[in-house]
Amino acid sequence: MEKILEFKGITKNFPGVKALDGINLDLYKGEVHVILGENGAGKSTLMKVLSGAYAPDAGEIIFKGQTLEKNSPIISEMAGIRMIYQELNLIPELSIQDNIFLGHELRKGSFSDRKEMYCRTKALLTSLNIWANPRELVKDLSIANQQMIEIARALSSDAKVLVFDEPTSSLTSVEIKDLFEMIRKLKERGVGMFYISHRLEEVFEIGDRVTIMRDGMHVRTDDVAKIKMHEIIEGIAGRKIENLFPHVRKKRGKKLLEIINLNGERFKNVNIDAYAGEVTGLSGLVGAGRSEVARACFGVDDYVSGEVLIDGNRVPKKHAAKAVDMGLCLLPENRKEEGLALSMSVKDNTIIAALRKLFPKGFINDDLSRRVVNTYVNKLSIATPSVDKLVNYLSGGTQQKVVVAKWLITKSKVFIFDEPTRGIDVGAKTDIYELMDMLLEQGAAIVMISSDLLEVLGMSDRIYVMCRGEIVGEFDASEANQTTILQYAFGQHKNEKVCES
Amino acid sequence: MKKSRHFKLSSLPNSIYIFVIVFVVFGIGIDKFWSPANLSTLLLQASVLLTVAMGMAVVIMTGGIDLSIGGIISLSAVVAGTILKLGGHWILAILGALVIGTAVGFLNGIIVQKMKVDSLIATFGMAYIAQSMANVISAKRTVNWEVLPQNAMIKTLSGDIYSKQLGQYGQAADVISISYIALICVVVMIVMNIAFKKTRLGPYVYAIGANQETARLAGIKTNTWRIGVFMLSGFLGSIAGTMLLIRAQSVQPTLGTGMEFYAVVAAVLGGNALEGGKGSVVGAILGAFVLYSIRSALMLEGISTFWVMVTIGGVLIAGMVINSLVYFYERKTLLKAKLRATESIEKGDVR
Amino acid sequence: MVKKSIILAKLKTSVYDLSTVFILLAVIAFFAVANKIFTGYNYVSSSNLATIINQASFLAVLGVAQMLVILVGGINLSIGSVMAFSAILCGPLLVESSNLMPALGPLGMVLIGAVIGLLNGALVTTLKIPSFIATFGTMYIFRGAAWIIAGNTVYFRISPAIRFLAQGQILSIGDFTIGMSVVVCIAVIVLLTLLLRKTTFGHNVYFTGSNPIAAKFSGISVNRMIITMFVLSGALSGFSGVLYTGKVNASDASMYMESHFDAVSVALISGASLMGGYGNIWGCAIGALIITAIKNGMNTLQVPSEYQTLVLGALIILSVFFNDKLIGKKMGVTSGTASDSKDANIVAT
Amino acid sequence: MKRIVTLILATALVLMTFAGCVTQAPPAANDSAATESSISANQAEGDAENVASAPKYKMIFIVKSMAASFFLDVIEGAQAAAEDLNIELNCVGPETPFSVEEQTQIIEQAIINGVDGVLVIPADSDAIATAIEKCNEANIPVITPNTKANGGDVVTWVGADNVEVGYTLGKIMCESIGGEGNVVLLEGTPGNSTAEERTEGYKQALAEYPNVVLLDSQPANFEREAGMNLMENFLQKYPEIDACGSGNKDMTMGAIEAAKNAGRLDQIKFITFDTDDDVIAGIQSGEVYATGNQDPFSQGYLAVISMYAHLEGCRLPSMMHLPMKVIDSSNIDEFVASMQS
Repeated sequence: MEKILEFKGITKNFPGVKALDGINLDLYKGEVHVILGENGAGKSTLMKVLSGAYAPDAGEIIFKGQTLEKNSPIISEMAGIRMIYQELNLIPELSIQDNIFLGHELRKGSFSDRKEMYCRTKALLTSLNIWANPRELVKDLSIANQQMIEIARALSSDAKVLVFDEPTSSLTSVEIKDLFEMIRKLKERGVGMFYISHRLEEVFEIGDRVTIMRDGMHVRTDDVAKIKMHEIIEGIAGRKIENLFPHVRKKRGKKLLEIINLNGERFKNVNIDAYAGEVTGLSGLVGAGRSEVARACFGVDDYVSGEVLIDGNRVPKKHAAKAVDMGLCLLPENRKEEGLALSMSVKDNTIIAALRKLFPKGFINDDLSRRVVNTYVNKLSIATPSVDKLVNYLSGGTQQKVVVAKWLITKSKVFIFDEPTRGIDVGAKTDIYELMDMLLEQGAAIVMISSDLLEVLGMSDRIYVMCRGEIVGEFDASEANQTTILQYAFGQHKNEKVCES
Repeated sequence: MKKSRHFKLSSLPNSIYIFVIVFVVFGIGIDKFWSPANLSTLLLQASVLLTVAMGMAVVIMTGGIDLSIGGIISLSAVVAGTILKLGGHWILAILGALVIGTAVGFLNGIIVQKMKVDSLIATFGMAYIAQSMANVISAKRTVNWEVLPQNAMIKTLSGDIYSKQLGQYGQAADVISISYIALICVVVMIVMNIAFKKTRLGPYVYAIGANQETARLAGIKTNTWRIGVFMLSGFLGSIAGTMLLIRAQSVQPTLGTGMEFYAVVAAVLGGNALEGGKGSVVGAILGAFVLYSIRSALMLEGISTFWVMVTIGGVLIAGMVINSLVYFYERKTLLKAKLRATESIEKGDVR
Repeated sequence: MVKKSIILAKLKTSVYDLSTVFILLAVIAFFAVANKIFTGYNYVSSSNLATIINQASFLAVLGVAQMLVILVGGINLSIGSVMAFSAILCGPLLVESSNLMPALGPLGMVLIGAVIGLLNGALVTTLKIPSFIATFGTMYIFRGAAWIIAGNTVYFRISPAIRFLAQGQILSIGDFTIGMSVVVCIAVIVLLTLLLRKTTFGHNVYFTGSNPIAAKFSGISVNRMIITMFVLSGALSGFSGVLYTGKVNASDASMYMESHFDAVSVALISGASLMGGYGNIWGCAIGALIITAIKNGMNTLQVPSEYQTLVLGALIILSVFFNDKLIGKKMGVTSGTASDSKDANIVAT
Repeated sequence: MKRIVTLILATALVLMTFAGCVTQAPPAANDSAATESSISANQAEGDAENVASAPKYKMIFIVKSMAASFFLDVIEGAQAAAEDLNIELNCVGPETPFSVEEQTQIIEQAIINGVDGVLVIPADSDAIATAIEKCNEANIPVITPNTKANGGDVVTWVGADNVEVGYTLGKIMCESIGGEGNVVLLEGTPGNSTAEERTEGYKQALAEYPNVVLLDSQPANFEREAGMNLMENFLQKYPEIDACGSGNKDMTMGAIEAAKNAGRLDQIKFITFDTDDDVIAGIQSGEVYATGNQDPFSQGYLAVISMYAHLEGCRLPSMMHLPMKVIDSSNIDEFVASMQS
C-alpha cells in the first residue's frame, strides 16, 4: 500500500501552549487511521493544520509525494483533502444537490445543469444509502442526515483524503452502520481517512491503525489488531501529574446547589449536588451535555422538567437575573461570545454584573467602582495597563480572569466554571486554581466543568462523569483515577452493552 | 420538475398567507375586485413596485439592503427624459437610464463590499446623492419633450398591446387589457425567477446571505457577487424609472420618492428576513401584490387616503407577526425533532 | 512607564471619540474661507454661529431620540409620526387659549410618545420583528392616524410657556444670542449622558448593545433594556414634537415629514455604530451642528439646495467610513491580535 | 407574558386595519365618512319627501396632497356642492404628497369603478395627461380645478394657475415696498411643479421691477421649520430685507417666527399664499402684509357644480377663471365676515 499523506515534525505553538510538538504521522491509501486522545491532546489542531486553517510553526505536510506549499483551506480542498467537522457547513435554505455542488456547479451555458446534478446527487446518495430527494431543502433534514450530506459533499469532489472529526457524535446506530458501510466503500476506492472519535468501540469496528496523542505529542501508533482497549485507555490517560494544583480539601459546608432530575433538550435526569467549600467536578467528553446543564440551571436556556435549588430555594426557569441575585453565576465556555463585551473596557466588563449589588440606588460612583475593580485586578493580577483598556486587547488568560473577577465582585455563593482554563497558559492556570481555592475559603461552592482530566482530578473533591446526556458516575476524588473516569466518559463501563448496539 | 417539499409550511413565502387573506376578503367584500379590468390594472400599477421589489429581495437575501432605489428611479428616469428632450432616440434614452442605474448600483456595491460601510448607511447616503443628481440634471423642473418620430415609441409603450371588452360587470370594469409596461414587468419577473432558480444566482445568494465565510470557502467570489447583486438592484431600479417615465410621458425629478421603503416592505412581507440567507423572489412579488391589492381595493371602496396608510402600516406589522408566529412554530417543531433524534441516539433505535 | 502608556491610551481613545469634532471644525473652516472668497460674508461672525447653534439644538434632540435606539442596535423611523400624532392629540392643550395649565400638553405628548415607543419595543423584542420594519409600520400608522384625527385643523398661537421653551432667548453677549432651545438641548444631552454613563442602567444598556449574549450571561434582562430604550426614544420624540410646535408656533398633522431622514443622518454622522453599544449622546450635538453648519454655509454661499443634499449624502457615507476605521483601530480589530487569541481558544478543543 | 401582550396588541392592529378596509371608513375617518353620512342624511329626508333618493351621479375628486390644508379646504367646498346636488363624491389624494403617479393610479381605479366624472388637481401638468387620455377613452369627463393639464381633453379648468398666483403675489410684493428694495423668496419643495411654477411667477413679476433686488431664493420644502431656519439664515446674511415672498403659508409662518426673534418683523413685509386661520390672524395682527386667496372652497364647489352641469348636458366655457383674491388689512374684515356666513 502506498503512502498518500505524511506529517513531518509538525509543531504548532499558541501563546503559552505547545499545541503540537513535532508530530510525525502517515496515512496510506484506503486505510482508516483512527486518532485518539483527550480533549486538548492536539488532534483537532493537527487536522486544522492539515486543512490549512493553521500554518504550522515547523514541519511539513507531504501529500502525494510533494509538500503542500503555503496551505490554505481552499488549496487543500482543491488538492482533495476534505474535512467533515462536527459543526456543519451547509446552507440551510438550499437543496441537497445545490449544497453538494455549491461552488462547482455543473453548467449548461450559463444555466446550471440541474438534471445532471440531480442524477449525480441521486447516485451519490444512493451509494451512501441516504434515501433523500436531492431537491429537498437541507433545513428540512434531520441533523443526522445533514451530517451525511456533509460527508456526501466532501465525496462529490472525489477526495483523496478525508478527515472525520467526531462524525458519529449525533448519528443513530443505524446511521452509524450506514456511515461505516460507506467508509468501507471508500477504502475500496483507495481514499485515505483520518478518523477522530471518542467512541472507542468504533476504533475496533472500522479502524485499521490507531494513533494516540497526548499533550500535543505522539504517544504510539499500532495496528488495531495488535492493541487492546485497556492499552488504549491507559495510553490516553497516562499523563504525569504536574503539581500545579494548590487545592487542599476543606471541610464540607452546607449544600448550596442542588440540581434535581433536570431534563432538557440535550440531557436527562441530571442530579448534581454542590457543597460549600468543595469543588464539584463535572467531567465527560465534549458534547456530553455538561455545558447544556450549566446553561439551563443558570437560566439562559430553557429546560423541560426538574428543579434547581440554591440554599434550598428554587431558582426560576429562564431568569438569569434572578439566578445572579440568588448568588449563582456561570463562567461560560467561550468567553468572547458569551462572557465579554469586547468593545468595552476592563472596568465595564468586570463591574457589569455587580452593578446592582454595588450601587443599589442606581447611581454609579466611578471612584468606588474603579477602586473595587482595581482591588480585584490586583488580587487576580490581571495583566492590563489600565482598567480602561478594552478587553479585546487582552490575552485569553487575562480575559478569563476578567470574567472571573466579574463574578467575584458579585459575591456569588455558587460558581459554575465551564472550561475555566481553556486556552490559558500554564502560569495563568495556577492563578485561576488558587483563585478557586480562595473562593472556597470564603465558603463558596464551585462546580467545575472540564475536559482536562488532570484538572478535574487535581481540583475537585467529588467528580460527576457525564456521557451522552446522562450522569453515568459519581466518585470521590480520592477513589477516582484517570482510567476509571475515562472509562465512564467513553461509556466503556457498560462496555459490552455499547458494543452490541 | 417535482417540488416535493413545496407545500411545507416553512418553505412557503410568508406573504402567501396575507396574500390569500387579502384576496379572499376583498374578493368577497368588494364587488369588481375580481373584475378583469381591476386585475389587469392591478398588474399595471404594481409593475413598478414589482420590478424594484425583486431587486430588493435579492439584495436582502444576501444580508444587505438598498435604500437608494428611490433615488435611482428618479435619477435614471431624469436621465432618460433629458436624452429624449435633447431629441435623442428612445432606445438611446432607455439605455442611458439602464446604464446610470446600474452604475449607481455598482457604486453601492463598492462602498459596501470594498469600503466595508454597512449597506443601510451606504445606500441611505447614496439615496441623497442620486436624488440630488436628479434634481441637478433636471434643474428641478418636470422634464418633457415634444413627440418626434425617434421617440414616438415611448408614447406607444404607454398603451395596451391587447385589450378586449368582456361582459358581466358592465362597461369599464370588463375591459381586460395587457399594457406594454405590464408585459415588460412580467418578462422581468420570468427572467428573474429563471435566473434565481436555474442559474447560480439563487444558490450563491443564499450561501452568501447565510454565511459569507462558508460561501468563500466553497470557492464563491463573494465580493463580485455582492457587488453584482447591488448592480442588479440598480438595474431593476432603472427599469422601474423607465416604466414611470413611460406611464407619465414626462419625468418629475421626485418620481421615485418613497419607493425604496415600499420595496423593502414588499420584500420583507415576502418573507425575506433582513438578516439574509432566506426568502424568495416569488415572495417579494406576492408582497408587492399584497400592497397594491390593498391600495386598489381601498380605493375601489373609496376609503380615505389616511386609512389606506394606516392599513398598509398595519398589514406590514400583521405580516411580520405572522412571520414570527411561523418562526416560533418552526422552532418548536425543530426542537421536537432534535429531542427525538437525541432519544433515538440514547436507545440506538431502528427507525 | 505604565503611567505613560495609560495617558497615551486615554489620549488615543479621546482622539477617536473626537473625530466628529474635527469634521465639524473642518466644515466650519471651509465655509468661512469659501464665504470670504466668494461672497465676502463673515461666516464665523458670532451672530451667524449663534444662529447655527440655535438651529442645531432642535435637530440634536431629534438625533438623540434616534441614537438611544441605535445604542441597542436598533433604528427608529417613527419619530416624525410620533411628533405629529402626539402634537395633534394634545393640540387643544398647547394653544394659549386653553385655560388648562401649559405643562399638561407637553406632558401628554411625552406620554403618548412613550406609549408608542413601548409598542415599538414590544414588536421588536417579543415578536422579533426587525426594528427597521416595525418602526416603519408604526410610522405609517401614526402619521395616517394623525391626519385622520386632525383633518386640516391647525393649532396655532401656542401658549407662551411652550414657545419660550423652544425659541425664547435667554442670554445674549453682543449679537451672540443663545436661545432656550439650546439650554433644553444641553439639558437633554446632559441628563441622558448622566443616565447612560453614570447609572447602572446606562452601563447595562451599553453592555447589551455591545454584546447581547454576554449581557444575558451577566444577568441583564436584554429585552427590558431594548424596550426601555424604545420607550425613551418615543418619549423624546414626543418632546421634540413639543419643541417643534413651540418653535414654529403651530402644530398640524403634516408636521415634519422628513424627520426620520434627518434623525438618522444626525445619529449616523455623530459617530455611533449601527451594530450598537458604541456612540456618545453628545455626538448628536456635533452631528446636528455639522449638518446645520453645512446647510447654513451653502445658503450663505447661495449654492442651490440640491447640492446640499448631495453633500449630505456623501458626508454620511464618508464620516461613517472613517468612524468605522477609527473604531476598528480603537478595538485593535485591524491588527492580528484578535485572530491569535481566537486560535488560543481553539487549542483545547 | 410580554409576548402575549404584544400578540394582543398586534392582533388588535390587524383587526383595526381590516376594519379599515372591509367596512366603510370608520366614524373617526374624516372626509369620506362625512360624505357617506351626509348622503345618507339626504336620502333620509329625500325618502320623506320622496324626491330623487339615490345619488344621481358618482364622482371622484383627487387633490395633490392630503397633507396640505389648502386642498382640504377645496375638498370641503366640493363636498358642500355634492351635498347640495345629492352627488356621491369621493375625495382622495396620493399617500405620497404630490405624487402624480399615485394620482394616475387613483384615476385608473376610478375608471374601473365606473364614475360619471373625474375631478383632478394635477400634481404635475404634463404627467397627468396620460391619465386624462385614459378617461377620454372611457369617455368619462374630466375637470381640472386649480391646476391646468397640458394634454388630454378636459371639460374645463376652474381656478387660477400657479404661475399667475406667483405673478400676482410678486406684483403685490414689489408694490408693497414701493417698487424698490430688497426681497427674498421662500421656494417650495425642489422639483415639485407647484413650487417651481409659483417661484417662476414671482420671478416674472420681479423682472418688471428693475429697482427690486432679489437677494436670495432658496427652497424650504413647504415646511414651517425649514422656512424658519432659512429665514434665520437670510436675516443673518442680509441686514436689509424689505419683503419676503413665499410659495405657501407654512414657510411664511415659520419665517415670521424667525423675524420676530430677530426683532425685524416690522421691517419686513410678508407676502404669502393660502388663507388658514393662522394666516388670517396674522393679517389682522399685521404680521402678514397680504395673502393670496384662491378661494379653495369655491374652487371645489364650482368644480363639482360645473361637472354636474356638464353631465346634465350644459355647455361650459373651456376655462373658468376664478381670479385670486388678494387679502390684506384693508379687506380682511369683510373676508372674515364672508367666511362666517
